[in-house]
Amino acid sequence: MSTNGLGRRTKYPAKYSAFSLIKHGLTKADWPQAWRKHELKSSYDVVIVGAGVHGLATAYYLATNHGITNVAILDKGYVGGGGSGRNTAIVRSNYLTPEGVRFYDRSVKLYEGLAADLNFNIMFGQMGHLTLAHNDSSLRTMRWRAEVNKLEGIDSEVIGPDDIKKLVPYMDTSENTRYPILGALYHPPGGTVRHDAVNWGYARGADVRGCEIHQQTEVQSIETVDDRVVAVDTSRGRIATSTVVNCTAGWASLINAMVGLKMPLVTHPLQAAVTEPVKKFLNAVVVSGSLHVYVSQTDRGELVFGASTDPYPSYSMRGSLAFTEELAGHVLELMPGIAKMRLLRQWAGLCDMTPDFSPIMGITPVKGFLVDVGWGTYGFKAGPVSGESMAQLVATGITPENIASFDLARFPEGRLVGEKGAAAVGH
Amino acid sequence: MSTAVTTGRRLAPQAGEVIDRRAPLSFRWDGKTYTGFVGDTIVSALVASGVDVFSRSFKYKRPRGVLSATFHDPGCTVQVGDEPNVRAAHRRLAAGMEVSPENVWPSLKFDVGAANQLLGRFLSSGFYYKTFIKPQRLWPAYQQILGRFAAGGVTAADAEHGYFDKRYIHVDVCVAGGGPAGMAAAVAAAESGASVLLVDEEYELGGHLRYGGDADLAALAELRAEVAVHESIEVMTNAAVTGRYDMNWIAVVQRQPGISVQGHAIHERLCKVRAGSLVVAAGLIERPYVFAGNDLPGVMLSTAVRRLVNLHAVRPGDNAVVFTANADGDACAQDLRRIGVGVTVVDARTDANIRRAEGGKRVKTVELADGRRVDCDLLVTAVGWTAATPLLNMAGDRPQYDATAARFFPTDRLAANVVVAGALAGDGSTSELVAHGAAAGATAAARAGHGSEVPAPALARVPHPELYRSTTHGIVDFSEDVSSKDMFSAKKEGYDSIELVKRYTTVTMGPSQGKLESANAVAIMAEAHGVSDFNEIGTTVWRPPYVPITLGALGGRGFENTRFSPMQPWHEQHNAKPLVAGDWIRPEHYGDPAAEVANVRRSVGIIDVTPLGKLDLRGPDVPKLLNLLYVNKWSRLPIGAVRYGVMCAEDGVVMDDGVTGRLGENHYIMTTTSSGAATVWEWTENWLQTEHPDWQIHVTPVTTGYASMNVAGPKSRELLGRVVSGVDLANDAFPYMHVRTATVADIAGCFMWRIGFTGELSYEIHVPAAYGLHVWEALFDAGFDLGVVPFGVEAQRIMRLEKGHFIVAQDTDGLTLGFGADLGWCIKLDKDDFAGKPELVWQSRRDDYQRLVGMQPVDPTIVPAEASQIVEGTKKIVGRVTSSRMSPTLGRSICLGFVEPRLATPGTIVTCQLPDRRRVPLKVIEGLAHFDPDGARMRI
Amino acid sequence: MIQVPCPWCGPRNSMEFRAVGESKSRPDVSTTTPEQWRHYLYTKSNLADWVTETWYHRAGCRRYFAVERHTVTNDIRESRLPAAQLRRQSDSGS
Amino acid sequence: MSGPPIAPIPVARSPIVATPPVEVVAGWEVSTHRSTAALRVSDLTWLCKVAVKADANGAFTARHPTTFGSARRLPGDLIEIGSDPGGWLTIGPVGDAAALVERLTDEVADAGEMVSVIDLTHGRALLRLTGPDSVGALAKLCAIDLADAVTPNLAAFRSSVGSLVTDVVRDDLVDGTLSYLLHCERSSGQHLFSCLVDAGAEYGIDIAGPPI
Repeated sequence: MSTNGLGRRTKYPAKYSAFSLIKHGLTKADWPQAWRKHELKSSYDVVIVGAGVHGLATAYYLATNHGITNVAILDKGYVGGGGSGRNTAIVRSNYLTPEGVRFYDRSVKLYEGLAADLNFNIMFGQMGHLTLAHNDSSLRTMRWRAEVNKLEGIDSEVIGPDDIKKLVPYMDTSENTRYPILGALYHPPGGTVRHDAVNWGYARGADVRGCEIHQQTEVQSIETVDDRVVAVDTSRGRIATSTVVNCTAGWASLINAMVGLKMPLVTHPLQAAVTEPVKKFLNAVVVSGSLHVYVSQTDRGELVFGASTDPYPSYSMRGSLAFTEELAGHVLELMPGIAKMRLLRQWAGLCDMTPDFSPIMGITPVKGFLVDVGWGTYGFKAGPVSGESMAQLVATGITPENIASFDLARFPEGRLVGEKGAAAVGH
Repeated sequence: MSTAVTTGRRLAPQAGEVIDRRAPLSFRWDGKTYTGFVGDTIVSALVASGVDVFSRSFKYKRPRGVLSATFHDPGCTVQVGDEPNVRAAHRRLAAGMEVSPENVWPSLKFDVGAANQLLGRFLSSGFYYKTFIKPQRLWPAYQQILGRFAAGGVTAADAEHGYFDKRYIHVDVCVAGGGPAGMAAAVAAAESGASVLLVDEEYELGGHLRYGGDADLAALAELRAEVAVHESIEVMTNAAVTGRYDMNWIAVVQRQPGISVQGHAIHERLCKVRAGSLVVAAGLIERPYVFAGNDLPGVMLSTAVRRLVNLHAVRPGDNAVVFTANADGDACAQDLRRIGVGVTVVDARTDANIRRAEGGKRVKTVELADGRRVDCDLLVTAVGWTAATPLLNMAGDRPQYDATAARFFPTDRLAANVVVAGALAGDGSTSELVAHGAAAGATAAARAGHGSEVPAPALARVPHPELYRSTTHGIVDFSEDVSSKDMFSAKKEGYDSIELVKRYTTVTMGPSQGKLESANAVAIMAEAHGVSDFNEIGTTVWRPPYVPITLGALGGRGFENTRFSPMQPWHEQHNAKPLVAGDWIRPEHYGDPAAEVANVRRSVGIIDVTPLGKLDLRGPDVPKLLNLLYVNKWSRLPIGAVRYGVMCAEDGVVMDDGVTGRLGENHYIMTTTSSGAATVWEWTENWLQTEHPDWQIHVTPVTTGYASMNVAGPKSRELLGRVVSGVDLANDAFPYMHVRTATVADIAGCFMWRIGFTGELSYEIHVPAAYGLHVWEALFDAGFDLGVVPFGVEAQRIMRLEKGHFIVAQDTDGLTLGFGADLGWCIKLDKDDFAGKPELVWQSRRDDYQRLVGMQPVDPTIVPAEASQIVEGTKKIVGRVTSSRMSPTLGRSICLGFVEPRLATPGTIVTCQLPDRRRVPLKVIEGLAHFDPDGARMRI
Repeated sequence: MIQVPCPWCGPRNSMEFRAVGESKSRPDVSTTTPEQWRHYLYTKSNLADWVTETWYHRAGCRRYFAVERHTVTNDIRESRLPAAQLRRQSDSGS
Repeated sequence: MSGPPIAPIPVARSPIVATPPVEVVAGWEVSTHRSTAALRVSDLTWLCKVAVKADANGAFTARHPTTFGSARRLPGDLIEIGSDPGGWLTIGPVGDAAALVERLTDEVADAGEMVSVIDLTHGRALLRLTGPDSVGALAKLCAIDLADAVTPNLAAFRSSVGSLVTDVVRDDLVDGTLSYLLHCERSSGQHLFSCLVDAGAEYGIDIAGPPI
């Protein structure tokens, strides 16, 4: 199935290119709106809750791959204002289970072609991704991932301290540290994207194809008849629809509750932070599971940090001091030379964690109520493939093979997905 | 104040100046040597020496000079030695400072980047989203180039870490801001009997009074004296409250506190404050005006000029245009006249206005709204204030805009333990601000339990012209090079909410984090939307930290727990290779693990197993507990016997294993894996406290109360016979899987059990820890002639693998249920209840789970890497190797691993893919043990 | 850092504790069905509201106790002994 | 070496490397270094430590009114600490553990109450931090408010010190000098000791052997 067959045929009112930049520069003409505002219609074929990367991508692929455009994407805030605009935008596919690897690899492939697909530069920099191992058991897990990755054709290998030092000269790879670096899982295709660009590009692509993005539109309740979705009540009025897709990440449980569903989801804040910019010195994404930290450097020169989720569930996004303390302490264990760099800003997003560190995707006991939730700390990198797969499910009514193992029924049936081993921080 | 005679740009001595003219300092800037005085900031010293330009702007590389002369001054960020991004308008001069400009590649004067100014119209905000799209393969190259434009200074991989520190502080009242209101609040709180922490960003208390006139200086002296007399006030200057977190958990960063620890000056210190109340007296930040050329060097805020003139005795220019809308602007004009600067006043209150400023490396001409052009080298703007509300924001408030006073004010949404004082609340004379501060201080103290609340006298909201943008477009965010035009076009493109425009243009996202530009950003958005009420636009959420804080200060001294056994000194003397195992440091081996194995199999060896978890269990109900925690049965464990047990979690997944022995009628000792010690203890307490509080059981962790050593090998009995008294070691008297209390090497109160993790006759001795080293050495002395040698964790791993003993979390994973780990023999489903029973019952009825099996490579020389996959066809995974070693005993490679049930039959040949992609056959063996499967050697 | 009011030690920084999770009662293992049991293992209410949780004072008294916390504000309005202990006390009391 | 082995004389050792000069006193290897510094840390691991667990409202509690979170000085140079709900730790002179265990066990033997008495002498590392600047040093490691109003003399608490779970008892010297007893799991003793020395450096901390 082509991800952009219909997409290519769609004309943007103003195609983005160096040429158009210069033209607009000279003529001082205004750029058209990236996406438009609409009155809320009384009914839509599909209502997607959450205008983050998952919701927007689902709409985009509904339009491009299936020609379904009578779609409303509702968000109580603004486009990409939730986890999609708060994550550290790391993209990789070196997971532990074959199903996980195949799924995320499809996402990486989509990301590689996304700038062209969307005519929007998402700045996918594949600088390489390193997951450090500080003890033999995590080194064993890295080896495990590497071997599964290879079988799935993913570029992934365990490397030693010397090679790590070559890739990241700032890394303290000496033996006499409290957390000696024994090796790392090296994943060359891994890297980062500009998260806002992905959100906006999908929004623009969905909008131009007729899907309607409704910001500042909060879902207040969902009407069902005989366990079948019939309508969505919003802060801007009622929408009749037979299909609702829940793409609200940290808030997913609250939307689920509107149709009386409880799932194995716990919402934990996930914090991130950036430093002031300094000249480029870090040309890889570095992750340490044992030290609960991941770091990369943006083109602007800022270091972007993430860590593990907060230790107790919460819907608070206020951020904590303890997070920055642990983060800094652990980053300096890895790169002692940057102690005088300054932390500029911290923030938090909400993650809906599942017991097996895998998403919950697909149908539910309520007909017409589909979920794309349980995205924990790894949702952004899966945005494109999730959108593609959910769109296929909505359009065909058949659960695509690549998300079959992420079904809700796996919990009562005791078929948990084995990503546990690779999870912890791994992002 | 006397009229000053000026010498160059340095003014004659004057009241209120903070420089010490008797203490000149020499330093280097951009490769040349300059001098200044103690008390100078880097910038004031350079301005006094005639320097105008301190950096180039981020995107268009325009020259930047002094704007606010504060910590937040966006154009004055420099490199000092190995420290990047130093705020040169704040950092005080030190002798020999090596200061260099940032963002000026290749140099401050000549700058190719300046070509960007011509391209400016093409580099509109977000231009990078619209280009470099095709061909995709060129993006990495484009990205390289973009990367060159990264702002900021440089770091070095080997940069000296510097000394950083942390401390906890508990106070009744923390006051953020040491201006008149803040000082008054601190004094009032102290007089109510509260303990107080008074924090100010500047090097001295006083806020705007410091660079005011004679009356201000007099008032300041008084306030400082009052603060000084109160011992219960701790004053922190050159410090900032960087964050207010839940429940008044407050972060304060102290910069260069002037404390030296063993010769290391503390660079920064993070103070973690738990305060009863927080008084926010952060005051006002002067706002730049948006117009063409507003970022030219020589365009300054009135407060910047007053700081330079009155604090540092520096003459900022010779001919000034002062665009003023308030008293502070007027006072600035006064100051300039006093030092002999020619001043043209443009008074906004008479609807006069400025249109644009022109010039190259410095402002030359100002074009007024009425078309007049005035030449000058200094353009001063005094157009109003941004309320410093970040801390209020962090305390839950969303300040509201008041068009009359032309600034934002706090609302009543504020948390009760946060009180606003001074100019944030309104306008007033010094005495009015002091009165307001005092009331706030008393109220804060009352809410922290001292004295009673005092209603704050209302402060006026003095009408102020709403001045944000002139008729021309100019820079809104100086550190990000974002213009008002950029924001207009962003809005037109649909990035129309303040959050979206912030993300799209990056306005307010730079190093000054909106301190100077946020109000203007909101105003520009309101203008773009054509709304008059800024509150419809809202503001972006201020996030911590209020000012940037070093990673070093956040990281602190890095106290990481490390645990050692009593025998550690001996291990070090004997060249043990340290193995980091969680918190523990253990001997991995003493040089040759294979030889250590051979020696144990041949004669006798000793391993330090102190990290093994040990729980002392007492009480009549202990058997109930054991039956609940373990999958096997414990009801009839005789005194003197030990038994191996496995624990599963409630989901049936293997959690931990170990042996438990019964020492007396109601006395048991449970051992756990070393990594599982804490988990099992908490797990046990959980059951007892939340499910069975009625059970009579006392649990005491005694893990390191005992030094534990395993004496293993055919000669272990003979060795122990020489040092153990009070126990008959004969096989029938002290059989396998039994426990005895004994005196070992004259140490009473030891207990020893006979178990066989290594597969040999072996005794695990647990010795009162303080005597661990003594007993350990005694054993080696006593066994010298028997050839006793120590063995490490690696040798133990090899021997347990030879015996097929699995290791939890290595040979099992997060989804391995009991039966999958070949534990059918000990899982007793006929017990009424035990942790994880339901899942195990259901698993026992299935046959679809992978099995743990012993495997041997057909080629005995190949040792598959652990985690190598068992495969079928091109990529089907049907199992994996979990443990793998070369067996010195068998002279061949041996493995444990998981395979699909259909492959678990002994004799099956499976295919293993090695890391180098070679595929080799492995043979599934009978059972898990490769060596002495029926365990004869352990029972001799 | 929020402070958790330990019934034994008084208010302490949350770092000293382990948040065990939503308080749940364990099904009778002799009669439970896979659905019931796995509901007990995995399913959460995950409310944005006041919730009753179990916390463990790992770095203090080593006691498990119940906490009523609001998951949006993180305010805590009550902490008390675990239900089982309270039952036992009231039993012995009566 | 061959023939009959010569068993060395038993020596008890603390987990903390003793600062020279070192002597064996009462069977323990201890530092005899003396210090007059204003801030001092001493290794008192050799003192005996006996833990008791009993019903919070039983006979033992009645005889030992030391409440959780506080400590009492008792005759015979004993400090009884209310270390846990229903738990006590008594610190006494070096070598007295066996006698103390026996005494505490016998006390309520006939009360029919379940009481566990365990000698933890070997399970805990014990330090004493003494001097007016103890608060300043501890405040770098521990988040508990050390003000007199909150933690007066003979207050006891367990919290995190240098990211290690540690029992702290404020036990001022007879002359009123501020002083704290700190004890933790023996295996982390060296870590706790290093933390205190690092935190005390700003105040010129010195190491002193135990009073002999």
